[in-house]
Parts: sequence; structure tokens; C-alpha cells
Amino acid sequence: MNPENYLYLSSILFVIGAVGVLVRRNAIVVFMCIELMLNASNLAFVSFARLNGNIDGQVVAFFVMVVAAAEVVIGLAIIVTIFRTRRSASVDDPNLLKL
Amino acid sequence: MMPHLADGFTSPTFEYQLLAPMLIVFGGAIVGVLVEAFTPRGPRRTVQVALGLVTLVVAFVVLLAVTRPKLGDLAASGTVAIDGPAVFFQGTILVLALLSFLLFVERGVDSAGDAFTPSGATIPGSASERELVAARVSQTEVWPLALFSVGGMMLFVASNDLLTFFVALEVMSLPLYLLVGLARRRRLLSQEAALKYFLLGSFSSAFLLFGSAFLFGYSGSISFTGIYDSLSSGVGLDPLLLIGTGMVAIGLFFKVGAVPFHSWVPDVYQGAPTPVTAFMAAATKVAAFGAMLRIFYVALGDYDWNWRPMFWVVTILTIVVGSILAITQTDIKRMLAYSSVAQAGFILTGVTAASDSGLSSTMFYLVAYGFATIGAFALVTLVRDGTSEATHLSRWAGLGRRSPIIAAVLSLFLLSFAGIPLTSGFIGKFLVFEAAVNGGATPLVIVGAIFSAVAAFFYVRVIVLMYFSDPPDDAPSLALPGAATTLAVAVCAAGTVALGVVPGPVIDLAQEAAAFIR
Amino acid sequence: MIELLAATPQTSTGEAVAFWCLAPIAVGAAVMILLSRKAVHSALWMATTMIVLAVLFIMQGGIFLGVVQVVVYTGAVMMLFLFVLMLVGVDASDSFVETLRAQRVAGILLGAGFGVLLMAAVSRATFPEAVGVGAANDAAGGHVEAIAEAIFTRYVFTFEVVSIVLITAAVGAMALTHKERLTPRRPQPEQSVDRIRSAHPTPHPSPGVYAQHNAVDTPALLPDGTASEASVPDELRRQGTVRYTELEAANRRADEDGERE
Amino acid sequence: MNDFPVLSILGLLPFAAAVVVGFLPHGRELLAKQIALVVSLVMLALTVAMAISFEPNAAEPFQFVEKTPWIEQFGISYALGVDGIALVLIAMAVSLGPVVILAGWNDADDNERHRPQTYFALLLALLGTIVFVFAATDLFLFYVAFEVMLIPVYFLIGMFGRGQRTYAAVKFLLYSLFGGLLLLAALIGLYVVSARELGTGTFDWTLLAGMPIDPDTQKILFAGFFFAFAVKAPMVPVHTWLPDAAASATPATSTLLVGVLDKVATFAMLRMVIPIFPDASEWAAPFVVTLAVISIVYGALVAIGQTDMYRLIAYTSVSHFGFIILGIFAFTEIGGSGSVVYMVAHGLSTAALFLVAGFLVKRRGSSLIPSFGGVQRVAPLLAGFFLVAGLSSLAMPGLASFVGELTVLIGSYQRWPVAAVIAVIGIVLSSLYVLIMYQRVAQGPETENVKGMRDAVPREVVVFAPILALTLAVGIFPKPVFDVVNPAIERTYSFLQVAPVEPEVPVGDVTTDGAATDGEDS
Amino acid sequence: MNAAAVVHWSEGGQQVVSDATGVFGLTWLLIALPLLGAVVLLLGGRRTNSFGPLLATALVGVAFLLGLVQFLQMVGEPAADRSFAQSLFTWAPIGDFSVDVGFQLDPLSMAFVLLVTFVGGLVHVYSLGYMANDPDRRRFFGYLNLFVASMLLLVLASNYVLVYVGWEGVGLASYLLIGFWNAKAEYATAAKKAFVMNRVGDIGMSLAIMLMVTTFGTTAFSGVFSGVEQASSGVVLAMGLLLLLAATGKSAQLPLQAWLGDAMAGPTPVSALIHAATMVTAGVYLIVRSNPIFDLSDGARLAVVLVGVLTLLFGAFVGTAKDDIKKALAASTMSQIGYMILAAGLGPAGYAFAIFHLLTHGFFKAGLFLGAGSVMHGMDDEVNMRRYGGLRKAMPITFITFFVGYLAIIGIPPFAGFFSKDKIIEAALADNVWLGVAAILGAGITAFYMSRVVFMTFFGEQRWADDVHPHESPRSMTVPMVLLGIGSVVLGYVLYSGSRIVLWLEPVVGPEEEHELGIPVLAITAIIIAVTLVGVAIAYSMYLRKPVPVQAPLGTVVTRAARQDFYQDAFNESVFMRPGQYLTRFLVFFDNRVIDGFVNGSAALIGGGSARLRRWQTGFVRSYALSMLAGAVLVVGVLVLVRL
Repeated sequence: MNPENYLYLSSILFVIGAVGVLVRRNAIVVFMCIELMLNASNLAFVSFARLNGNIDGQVVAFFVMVVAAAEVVIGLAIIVTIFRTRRSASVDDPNLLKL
Repeated sequence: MMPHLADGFTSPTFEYQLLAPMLIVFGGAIVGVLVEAFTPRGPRRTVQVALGLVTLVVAFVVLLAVTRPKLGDLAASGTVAIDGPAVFFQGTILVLALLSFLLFVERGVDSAGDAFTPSGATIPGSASERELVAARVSQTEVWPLALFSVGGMMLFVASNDLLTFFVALEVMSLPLYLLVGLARRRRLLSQEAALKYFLLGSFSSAFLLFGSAFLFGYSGSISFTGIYDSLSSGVGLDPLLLIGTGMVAIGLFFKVGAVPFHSWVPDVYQGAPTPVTAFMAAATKVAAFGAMLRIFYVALGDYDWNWRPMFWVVTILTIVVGSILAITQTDIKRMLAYSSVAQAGFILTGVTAASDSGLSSTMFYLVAYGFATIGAFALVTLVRDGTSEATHLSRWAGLGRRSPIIAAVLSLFLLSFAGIPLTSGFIGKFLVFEAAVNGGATPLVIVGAIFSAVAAFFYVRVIVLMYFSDPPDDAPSLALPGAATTLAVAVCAAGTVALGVVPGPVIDLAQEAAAFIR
Repeated sequence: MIELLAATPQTSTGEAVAFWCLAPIAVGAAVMILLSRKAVHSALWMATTMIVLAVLFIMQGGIFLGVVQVVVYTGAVMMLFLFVLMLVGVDASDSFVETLRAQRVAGILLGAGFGVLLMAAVSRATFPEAVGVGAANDAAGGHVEAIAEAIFTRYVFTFEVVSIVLITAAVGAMALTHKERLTPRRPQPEQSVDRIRSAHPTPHPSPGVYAQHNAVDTPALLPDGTASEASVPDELRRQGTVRYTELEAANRRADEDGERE
Repeated sequence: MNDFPVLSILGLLPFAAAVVVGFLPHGRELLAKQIALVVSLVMLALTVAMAISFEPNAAEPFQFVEKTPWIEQFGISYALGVDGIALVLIAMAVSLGPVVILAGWNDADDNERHRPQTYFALLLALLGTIVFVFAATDLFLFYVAFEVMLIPVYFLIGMFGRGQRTYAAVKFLLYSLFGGLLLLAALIGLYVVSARELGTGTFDWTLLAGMPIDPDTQKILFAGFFFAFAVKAPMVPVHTWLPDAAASATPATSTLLVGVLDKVATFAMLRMVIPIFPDASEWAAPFVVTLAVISIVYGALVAIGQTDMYRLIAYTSVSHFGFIILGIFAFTEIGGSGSVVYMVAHGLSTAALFLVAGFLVKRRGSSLIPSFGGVQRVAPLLAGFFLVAGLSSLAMPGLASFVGELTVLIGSYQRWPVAAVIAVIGIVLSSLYVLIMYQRVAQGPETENVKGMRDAVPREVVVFAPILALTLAVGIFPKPVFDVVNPAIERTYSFLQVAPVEPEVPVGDVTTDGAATDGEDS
Repeated sequence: MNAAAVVHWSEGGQQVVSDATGVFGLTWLLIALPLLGAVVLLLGGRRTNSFGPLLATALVGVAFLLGLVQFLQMVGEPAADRSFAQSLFTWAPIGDFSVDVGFQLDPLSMAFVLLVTFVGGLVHVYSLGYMANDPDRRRFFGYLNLFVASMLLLVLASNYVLVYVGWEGVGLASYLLIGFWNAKAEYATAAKKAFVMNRVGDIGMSLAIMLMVTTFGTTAFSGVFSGVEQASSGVVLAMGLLLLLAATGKSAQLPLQAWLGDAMAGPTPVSALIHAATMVTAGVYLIVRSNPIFDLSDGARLAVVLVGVLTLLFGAFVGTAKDDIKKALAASTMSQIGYMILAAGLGPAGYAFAIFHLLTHGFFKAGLFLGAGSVMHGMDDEVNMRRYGGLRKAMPITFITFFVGYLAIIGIPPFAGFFSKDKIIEAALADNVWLGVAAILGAGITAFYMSRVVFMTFFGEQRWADDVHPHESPRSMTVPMVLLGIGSVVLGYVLYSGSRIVLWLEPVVGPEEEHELGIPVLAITAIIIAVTLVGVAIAYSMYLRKPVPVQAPLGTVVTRAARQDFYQDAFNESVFMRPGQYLTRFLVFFDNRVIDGFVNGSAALIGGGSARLRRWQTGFVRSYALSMLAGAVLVVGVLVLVRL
């Protein structure tokens, strides 16, 4: 098998994540889709690490996980705050800011 | 295995002199967190304010006194490059942050306190919120968060590998997501802005990260130097480089608010507490452009004939759409937001030059733009309807007669944005256009010139309103700015004029600093 | 195992089999994230994808990473997601009716286009022989050691900066969710004493009693026909949305007029 | 000359005065006016002194030169100096200063929104920028002054104008900015070219003039420069800002705007466009001349159809600017010198027309021609002023414009006979628009509209007298102006390749008045 | 002021133009005196009301005396030395080109100086009485002085630019004086019409000047005339035609004649001076002055002749139909100038006779106009001849002077007009039979319409309204009339005898060309007188033997057409004015809607684009993400495209 296949997989997952951001309305699901995109990136990093024989790719992936975790905390905090105010987790509901 | 590890482990070098400003800012922020935890509520705010301002001042002094003489070295095992542009941008960020912090401090314009909600956790309009307002509590976490963000920006412009680059981006962004949601007035808007900023910001980070992966895949290295070195070699992997370049660019375009990645800008600028808007509009833009310059001039430096067309397209779109959209805005914060989009387009014109003069002109423009932006947003905080800011443009009618000074100073900033001579904006525009023409991007300059006139229309519209129209019957009240805001506005105005009349020294600085190391 | 998977630069047949089994699962689970009506289902599909990815990491020599992926991502992060899902209502399900015109079609088309661009790029690239991370691992004396060395030497500054991200997260979460108390919580005995000492030892009348409506915003009518302010929640009174009966409203207006004169 | 920085003082003095005047407190309106008047008179005195010590036939292009580095990184300096053309135009502008201030003495008194202090501060600031724009020998400095000039005018129209003042002010500003920004782009292009040609980039006129630039680049840069100046001039079809601005501004503002400020464009064509882009100028000349002729005829025809005095005067200016540009692009000394005299003359005649029309409008409260009639019956002096102003506009011999118009026509006929023949139609049309307006306003039976209208007051006479005196002086004895302008024009056209036009049958040596030596030794 | 004697070529041989010295050095005073009067009166304001008119009159008188002295001095000089040049200062020096304010006093200009100052002086005197009751008479005299100054400048100028200055100056004075009573809207319109039509003619002048500068590098007479031989024939023809165009405007010749009739709106002294005696003859002066140009171009001369002959017939026909005494006289003026132009067009054979007729006409036509003014004065400003009749008893002096003028104009020997017109007709006959026939026909018609005027005014029964009491005019008015009458009697013979006028002008226009006539001169004279008498007889039968109806009869088609000036105004209106107005209106619309509309439209377009684009900012975070993804496709797509 060709190691590039990992990259195809990574690309597919990234795109699915991106599409998910566009089509899902639940803020938490949207956020999960973003996490999926990050995961896809990690896969790419790891695959490239292997292709290039450079462990740095794995290190980056490791850092990404840490950062993603922190991001999740903040993101969920924001979502919870909004939910408390609006009783809704739909990303379509907050649209006072427009035009 | 242990002995083996010990053998191979070489202690990392740490060039403290070069990293000191960043470390000071981060350190100050961490102390701030501790203060948050251990200081009683009474003096807490005072301590935080003092800590924040002192940190920035000290960092700036150290930057000038200690770091600057040593610049030109990689630091922290090559992950950070403290070269001319880095120091220049770090200094700019520190100054702009200091000015924005002065707006954070201000409690004089809103009878209830500063611009931040007393507690982000309370439900807007609830009893407990009122209680907290009555007790004049403040959300003092703002200070360490803002400092973290400043530190992230400083690292962002100095990062020399993809990893540090990404981490710095997040360090810079995460606190901003939070700060945006902490407005005292119109909290629904503020929270909405935070959610939008956060979701779209993460979305763009994902693009950037994916692009980084491809750059890594292309070059086999995550350091910018490594990527640059591999540019000539990896012919077969070129498609990866293309994808990587494009997607990293997308992440940065988002941060600078370039079209079509700009849609967050108006919403977030409008929803955020105005001092935060000022901070974001000025400092974030500097940081993002700094990072953009570094990655495209250092890592992709010899690759410009490939990425410049993409910049052309985005630059033109940004200038055109930003200028046009600003015309029909009715809210001054949104108008300024679109103006900042258009301005990003002009700065991109300089970036597109891909030359030393492109670099130095962009640097100058960012300084000029930063001052004017902070000044303009500072003035926005002063015109108030009852309690909250009167941001609808119609409320600004006739301001020239009621408060000649506010109107005059705002006009100064607007004229600077419009690029009228004797203001900093004109020199900035002149420099970036010069760089672009020199770099063969004349059509961009022509588009820029034409749409500068379109852009001038909406700046002028505000001046028309202020001077040529009659004030509404229930004219908004004009808050008397406190010392902090006054100082900030005065510095910004002075900077705007000084950079317009005697730009020489700063151009010198920028030109001297305009040399990246690889 | 480590040698088998990590050290080989080339894909073995085993890896190929594993990949072809796992990749469809990952993609399928990812698609299911999008298709699940309930957020909680999406979360579970997400976890599935992540676990599959962990295996793929390990297959490519990222053993440490695979473990971290399971522990940190699938373990901690996904739990956080689920936790918040519980908080905002685990039963909440998205309506599948798209409200934004053309959003879904455009999104899918653009996504497909973007995917084609990405995959075309990958397919057009001619990769050299994969090197594998084995050599790097060996140089450092082992896989974990190699990562450790990178983290603690080359990227130690970055590593430390990452701590800032974490602190930010903590501070941020606090700022957005923690409500500070201004006054110490009063113990129950004191509350009951106060109650007895107040003018109203008995419970306040409930709203709507003797009134036309049985709603919270309609004040109760006292025997003399006047409205009892105390019967509506403070919040509503402050907001000025108390619904008086017509008679009462008329009386109040008259009173106000009298005061004005 | 000497080291006395007369040009800087001339330019900066009004700015300083503007600051002082602008910050005078309420109740000191009169003082503000007096300061403004005194400052403008001091400027006039300085200019006269400068003109006296000016040497027309000096070898170096500029006199009273000042030069201080400004933005050294880009070869930009604060460089001032005047040649004959600039001297004449500065003199014209500065002469109009006191006139305009006196004419606008009460313009801002009944303005509810804004104070007279602001009005006079803006007028002074405008005078200052005008000096800089004519005196700058550094193109960057010129551009700065060129753009900064817009700001006071913008506020003068928007704050103190009438009718659709906001629309007019914004239109004026946007038009000018649009042109100005393209000029900026071209200026930058020029700088880049200069860096390539000369090693270091510069904005210094003395280095740029005559610099070799390849023809294609020249054409592009020429287009940028010319467009900006065509907007400013204004030429058809980019003229429509002018009628609106003129109809809305106070007469004093219009005078400075049309009479002086727009001259910057034609001045810059002579000063910059031709010496720096000689090849492109020659290349584009047929096109420019065509536009100029269209402007002449079109402007006059549209002027005839106007019902608003101010708009009418504005359109006449469109026509007159056509003549000026025609003269410039004739590339003959007669045409060039004539166009400079025409600039001066047009400044004076426009001033007279706007100011006298302003006196009338002030009395009647309307600028519509039909709202007058028979003014001569009630205010003969005012009507007389109006007629003289009109005659000046239609180039009556004895008045300044005649000198300009005739020489421009002669000069352009030498190079572009067909254009000149068409342009001559302008002299018929000019009599139409002037006389129709005069007839409807001043002649005919006394109408209800003008009953009880006061004749000219002494202040108005004092305003009109110097304009008339200057108009007559230049009209009857223009030689001093020609003597000063000729060398500069000669220098300007020396950059061109075109052959000078020689008479087919030269008879110069047997004339009683045409001998070449007359100029110097008689 | 300039280098000493320079050579001036003329067909007649060498003419020496010497520097003006002595009394000739005062030439500038001729212009300065009336100019001073104009300045004092116009700028002096009401203070000069009392003495202004007298001052103005006196200044013109002094100018006349000065001219007379100069004339006498000049007569004393040998014929070849009668040209003097004076240069005051250089007006516009540009490189090799320069224009001087310089004068040339030679026999031709001398003749005009005397005519202008003498007739002008008399008209001033006349006006003292005529305008005695006008509140604005100070202004009137100011304008008159301005006119005299301009006219003198015109005839004294030594270069075409300066001629042009005077040319425009008289135009301005004419405008001001026609519109002097502009409270009447038609009068203001008439003034404007005169000015504008003159300006149409001025196009010719301007273009001629441009052509001269381009060809010769100078506009000085000396330079132009010395260079004209070397110029190409096309250039010379063009110059001639352009100067002719200028002349038609100023001299009210076809096709620019329409203003003259309306110009009668001005006060009658104005009509006498400007629109009969002097200004309208400027065209003749211009052509005669430019004789070296016309000498060289047969084409140009042919055009001149055609214009002259057509106008003389046109004017004559129009004159037969006018009931307004001044308009009848105006038509006559037009016709008589037609004679002069015709003569001038005949070249060396006719120049002197053109000037001859010009001088005699100046006297008798001025006298006729002053007489008409006197009649109007006595008739409460009634101008309709059908309302006159039998006035010879009421105003005998007016009648006699008028009658003398009448005899002069119809060419009864030995009155002035006889000699001058006879000479022109002879020259025309010699040139071309048909020209001669036309000229003789014109003489007949002249006799008819002038007889008509005299009969309707002074003979027959009284037809005036009841409240009108005709009376003789005051002395100030009658004295000038008498003086002019004397001139009308004697001037013809004085100038004719011994070919005085021909010899006088010879230094300027060259010697008279002898012409061959197929028939004896006396026969021609007889024919002319016969035709004239026929004209008188017809008039007698129509207007003296039959009563003149107060209401004008409808008349024939021709009469009606002539009354309407052969529909020239209608023609101008429908061909120039209306289309011009439509064009103007269209252009105003075009300017506001199309050009400005384009500008405002672009602004609106941008605004509309903004409003439309703004709708993309929906507030939905997912839409924003969508646009970002679209942007991503765009960015990556561009990158990929570049590599393709």
C-alpha cells in the first residue's frame, strides 16, 4: 500500500469536518467538526513525519492535542454562557449582529 | 533506556536577553492570575491595572534596552527569531497594547464602571448582574487575559517554526475570544460576537494547521529556515507546497480580516467591548501581518512569484469589498470595522511587493494605522446614549458644534484613514504604494488609488454628519473622558500628526529593521 | 510490535489490511457526525473516529501519540463535550430542515471542490521513498525518548508557552462560568428568624389568585380588590411587565395623575 | 537671491494666523476679521517685495529657493522656489486674498452653526496652501499641498455654503480625491522610474524635468498626472463638480476655488506634465486639444442654458479653462505665455463675477437669474460692476482676458489651426452668456423682485476697485507679466522635441512694432 | 520711438513712414482726450452730472481741432511723406512676436479722424439739446466719448491687434448706446443682438489676426503688407475673406446685416454718429486699409463686390417698405455702405471712391438722422412716418437741412452724394456691366424711398395725433444740422474737383486705376440722373399725389417681405437661434442627466453594490464559514492555476 493513502484519508476527514461546520447548527456539533479538522491535520502531520522520517511532525501533533484541549475548554465555556442566556445551542440563533 | 536518554540530552539554550520581553509579559500575566486568586476584591482591580501597565512598560523598556542591541539572532533553539522586524513589531504591539490598556482602565465614561461586565457568568439583565453592578465589581481576569494575548502576539511575530507559529496563534487568540464576550453593555451582542469569533477563529486555525502539515510534508522540516532551504529541492512535492502555502495564507488572511475571510470582522468589532475592539483592531492586525510577513518573506521568500497572484486577488477583493461595504454602514463601529478591512487591503498591497521596501512600508503603515485606529475607537467610547455608546451614525450628527475637540480629533483620524497628506495614513499609503509599484504591482496600486477615493466617501460621510448636519433633538450625551482615555487619544493624535509631518525617523527605524534572518 | 509498525518505512501488508479496514470506519464515523440528529450521537461517532485515528497514529510509528490521542482526546476532551451536552440538554436534537437558503448544497459542493483540490494535489505529488521515523527514534534512543528530546530541547520554549494556553483556558472558563458571591451565604437559621420577624411570616400570596388570569405576571387580588404587588416575582416588577386587571390599571393611572397634579 | 525665506513666510504666516483666528473666543468676531485682513495685506506686501526683486532673465529656473531635507529616505525635501509662472500666479492669488476677505466680511455672520472665526481661519489656511502649491519645487511637497488644499475648501463649502452644500462639498472632495489619488499613483511611479534612471529616487523637479523616461511609461504616468489635473481644471467631461460647488459655496470661496485653486491644475500642466513627460505630452496633445476645444464650446453652450448665476459662472470657467489648456498644449511660446496671462485674467474676471453676483445674491436671497430684473434702475453702480465683470469674462479688449484669449488663440492657431478655428466660436458664445445674463438681471423694466435694492456700499466698491484696476492694468499694459513669464515658458517648452513654429513669411525686420529687439531695449 | 524711417510698400510706390514728431507726436492725444472724458464721466459718478456733458463735448471739440491742425500740417508735407508712425509702448512681447500700442497717421486715417471728430463733435453738441431731459445723460456722454475714443483707436492703429481693440471698443459703445434706454426690454434685446452679430463678424477678425501671425509673425500693417506678396495665394484669399467677414459684421452687410435696423432703438444722435456716419463704415475702412491684401486676391475682391452689391439692393428694397423713419434711414445706410463696399471690392479702381462716398455719406446721413431726431423731438418721439405729414411748416430749419441731405443722398448735382455715387457707379460699370446696372437700379430705388420719406414727413396733409404739437428744435440741435447740411452741399465738389480725394489717398491705396468705359461719362451721369428722377416721380405719384393712409396698407408680397427685412430675423431665428436654444437646452439636460448622471450613477451603483453585498452579512456564522470555504477554494484555486 502507498503511504499517501493516509493523506487522502486526512484530506477526506478535513473536508468532512469543514462541511460539518457549514451544515450543522448545534454549536457543540459544529465545534466537534472543527476538532475533526484538527484531528485530520494531526493525521497529516504524523503521516508526513513518517514519510520524511522526521519526528517533529509527531511533536506538532502532540502540541496540537494540548492546544485543542485548551481550546475546547474555552469554546465550551463560551457555548455554555450563550446557552444560559438564550437557552439554545444553535449557532443560527445568535444573529443580532448582521448587515 | 534512562542512561541512554541522559547521554543524548543536551540542555536547551535559552537566550534570556532576547526572550526577556516576552517572558516579562507572560510572567506579568501569570502574576496577574495569582493576584486574581489571592488578592481581596477591594484592591484587586487596582493591583491588576498597575501590574498590567507596569508589565507592558517594563517589557517595552527591556525590549529597547536589552533586546534591541542584540537583535539578529535565533533564540530558544531556533524556534524564535529575534530580528529587526520581530523587535519592531514587538515594540509596536507593546505600545499599541499600552494605549489600549489605557482604554481598559477608563471608568469615567460609563457611570457604572469600565467597559467590562462585572461578571461574565451572570445572565444578562438578571438580578444578580444588577447586584454586581451596584457593588461596582469588575471582572479583573480581563487583565491577565489581555496580557497573555499580548505575549502571544509578540511570540507570533517572532516565531520561526510552524509549531511555535501555531501555538503563538492560539495563545494570542484564545484570550481574545474571551475578552470579546465580556462587554458591560449589550451583552447579548458581546456573547454572540465571542461565539462567532471563536467558531470562525478555530475554523481558520484548522486551515492554517492543515496547511502547516503540508508545508512540513513538502520540506520535511517545520522550521522556516528548513522550509526555505528545501524550496529549490523538492520538485516532485510542489503540489504539497501549493496547498500548504494557500492554507497557511487562509489562516492569516482570516486574522487580518482580508476578504473573503472578513465576515467576522464587523460582527466582532461591533459586539466586543470597544476597548477590546481597539486592541484587536490595532495590535492583532500588527501581529497577524508580522507573522504573515515572516512566513511569506522568510519561509516562502524565494517562492513569491508563486504566491503573489493569490495575494493580488485577495488584496483587490479586500480593498474593493471593504471600501464598498463600509459605505452603507449605519453603525460607526461597523463602519470602522469595514474600514479596517479596507485598510488591511492597503497593507496587503505592501506585502505583495515581496521586497525589503514592501516589508518596511508595511511596518510603517501598521504603526500609523494602529495609532489612528485606537484613537478612533477611543473616541467612540465617549459618545453615549444614556448609558451605552451611541454607535448609530445618525446619533453623531452635529457633534462638531457640541464638542469641537472630539469631532476635530476624530476627523483627524478619519482623514488619516482616508490618506490625506500631513497625516500618518497618507505617508503609509505612499510607502506601500511605492513598494508595490517598485515590486511590479502597479495595477494593485491603481485599484488601491481608485478605491481610496471610494473609501474616502465613508470617512467623509462621518465628517459631514459631525460638521454639516444638525444634531438630533435627543442628542447623545458626551462623556468627559478620564485621564487614561485622554492620554490615549492625545498620544494617538500626536502620533498620527507626527508620523504625517515628520515620518523620517520612523521610516528610518522601519528600514533599518527591515531585514529578516533565516 | 513497535519495531513491526514504527520502524518500517514501507507499508507492510498488515498495515495495508489494517488501513483498509480502519479508514472506511473513520470516514463513515466522520460522516455520521454530520448525519446524526442528536448531538450526543455525533459525539459518540466523533469518539469512534478519534480512536481509529489513534490506531492509525500507532500504525505509522506514533505510539506515544496514539496513546495520548486515546487518553487526552477521546478520554478527556470527548468527555468534556459529553458533559456540556448533558448540561445543555442531552435530548436536544437538530432539526434537519436547512433554514439558510442553499447553504447545504453550496457547502457540500464547495467541500467537494476543496477535497478534489486537496486530493489532486496529493495525487500529483511524487513522493520519495518514505523514510519512517525509525532512524530518528534510534538516534534518540527510542520513540518516547525521541519525542521527549524534541519537546524538552528544541521545543522547550514552545512547550512552556503551551502552558499559557492551558492557564488561559482555566482562567477563561472561570471568568465565563464562575459567579462571584458578594455576600456570605446566610445560614438557614438566620433566614428563618428573619422571616418570622418580617411583616410576612406566611408565604406571599401566589400570583393570579382571585385575579382573572392564573399567570405569574398577574398579581393576586386582595380581598379589597386591590392588587398585591408582593405576589409577582421581583424580577417582573422590575421589568415593569406586571399585568394588572383593567380596573386596577385604571385606578393606578388615576393615582398617578393625582400625584402629578 | 538672499537667505530670507520669503516663500516659507508667505506660506506659513496665514497658517499661523489661521490657528490664532480659529481659536479666538466668541465675541471677538471683528478681531478675527481684522487679523485676517491684515495678514492678507502683509502677504500682499511680501509678494510685491518679492516681485520687485525677481529677476526675469535669471539663468537658474527658480528664485527665492529654499530647500530642507524632509523625508530623506525617499529623496523628499521641503523645497520652495518660484519661476515667472509661479510668481505671477502667487501674485494673483495673494492679490485676491484681501479682496476675498473683505468681500466675505459678513458671509458667516448669520450662520447659525459655525462661527466667523472658523470661516476666516479656513480662508487663511487656504491662502497658505495655495502659496505652497505654487511654490513647491518638490513634487511630493506639491502633492501634499495639492491635497491638503481640499480640506479648507471642503469645510468652507460644507459649513458656510448654501443650498445643497453637503452634496456639493462631498462631490468636490471625492472628485478631487479621485483625481488626486491617481496622481499619487503616478507620482509614485515617477519616483520609481527616477530611482531607476538616476540611481536614487527623487521628487526634485530640477532632477526630474527632462529625465529620460521610456515612452510607454511616460504615457501611463502622463495619464495619471493629466487626469488629476483635468479633474481639477476642470475639463469636460469631468467638470460636473464645479457648478455644484460654485452654486453652493460663498462667493469668496468660489472665487478662491475657481479663480485660484483650479489654476493649480493648469499650472501643474506647465510645470510638471510638459517638462517631465515631454514625449507623452506631444503624443497626447491632439487628444488634449480636442478635449480643450470641446470644453470651450460645450462649457459656453451649457452656460447659456443656466438659470443660476453661480452655475452659469462656473460653466463659463469650464469654457475658459478650455482656452487655457488649449494654449498650454499649443506648444508655442505665444500660446504658453498667453495661457499664463489667461490664468491671471480668468482669476480676476471670475473673482469679479462671483463677488458681484454675490453682492446681488446677498441682497435678493436667491441666485436664480429670473428672480432679478431691472437692477440697473435701482442699483446702477452694482449693475455697472456686473457689466464690467461680464465684459471681463467675454474678453473685452482693454481688459486682461482679452490679452490672454487673443494670445492663446494666436498661439494655438500656429500649431492647431482647426482647433483654434473652432475655439473662436467661443468668443461669440461668451458674448451670449454674458449679455443674456446681464440683460435678464440688470436690464429691462424694474421688477418687483428688486424693489428697494440697495446700491453698492463702500465696502463693495473697495472690493471691486482693485480687481478692476488689476484687470485694466494687465489688459492695457501686460508687458511686465509677459516679461516675467516668457523665460519660464521658453524653458518649459525647451523640453519638447516639437519644432518651434516659424512664420511662413518672416517679416520681423521691417515692422514698426514687431522687431525682436523691442522687448529688451526700448 | 522706434527705429527711424522704415519702408512701407504700397502699390503706388514707396511710401515713407516716418516717426511722428511735432504735432503728429500728439496723435495719442486724439484718443486720449475722449477717453479721458469717458473715464471722468463713467467713474466720476453723480459729481460730474453738471459739467460732464459739456466736458465731453469740449474734449471731442479739442480733438477735432487737434486733428485739423494735424491735417493742415500734413497737407503741407509732400505727398509721399504724409505717413507718420508713433509707438507708445510694447503691449505683448512674446519671443519674436510682439504687439505695440502704436499709431499710424496717414491720409486715410486723417480723413477718418476729421470725419469722426467733426461729426462726433456735432453730434455731441446736438445731444446737449436732445438729451437735455434725460436723467442719465452723463452716462450717455460718457459712452459717446468712449465711442469716439475707440473709433479713433480703430482708425489710427498701426497693427491689426490694435484695430481689433478699437473694433471691439466701438462695438461695446454701440451696445451700451443701443441699450441706453434698456428699461424697454426690446431695446436691451436689440443691443445684445447687435453685439452678438458683431462678434460673429469678429471671428473673421480674430482668425485673420491668427493667420497673419502664423504667416508673417506680426500684425503690424507695415509687416503684413510687405510680406503679403510672398504669401501663398490661398493664405491671401483666406485673409481677405476673413477681413470681409469682419467688415460685414461691423458694417451691417449681408449676411450679418440684421442688427442695424434694431439698433435704431438707441437715441437718435447715436444712430447718426455710430450707425450712419462712423462705426458702420469701419468695415469699409478695414478693407481699404488692407488694400495690399485685396489687391493680390481676385477671389477676395469678388466676394467683396458681391456682398456690396447684394447689400445695396437689399437695403434699398427694405428701405422702400419701412414706415419707421429711423428704420428707413437705417436701411438706406445699409444700402449706401453697400455702395462703398462695392467700390472697395473693385480694387485700386474703387478704394478712393469708397472713402469718398464714405465721407460724403457721413455728412448727409448724419444730417438726415439728426433731422429725423429733430422731427421725433418735436413729435414726442413718434417714429411712424404715417403719423407725420406737412411738417415743413412746423420745423423749417429741420426741413431745409433734411431736404439738403435728401438731395445729397439721391445724387442730385451738385450735392455731395452725386459726385461720390456717380464715381462708384462708373467704376462698377467699367468693371462689369451687370454691376453697374445693379448700382444704377439701386440709385433709382434710393431716390424712391428717400423721396417717400421726405414726402411722408414734410409734405402732404398733417396726420399727427391731436395732442402732438410739432415745434422746431432748440439751437443746440439745429446748428449741427445746419453745419452738416452745408457739408452735404459742398463736400462732394470740394473733394471731387481736381481729384483731390484720389490724390490725397494715393499714398495709402495707390493711384487710381484708369478704367475703360464703353460710353461717355456724361451719358452715364445722365442715365443715373434719369433713373433717379424716375424714382422720385414714382414716389411723388404714390405719396404726394395720393393721401397717405395712417394705417399701412397690406401691400404686395414683396412689400410685406421687405417690411420684415425679407424675413432675415425669422431666418436667423429658425436657423440659428431656435436650434441653438434647443442645443443649449439639450446640452444642459445632457450635462445634468448624462454626465453628472453618470457620476451620480456610479456613486449609486457603488452604493447599490454596497447594499447588495451587505446582505451577504447575514449574521449567521455558518454563512460566514461558507464564504470562508469559498475563499479557501478561491485562494488554493488561484495558486494551482498559476502553476498550470
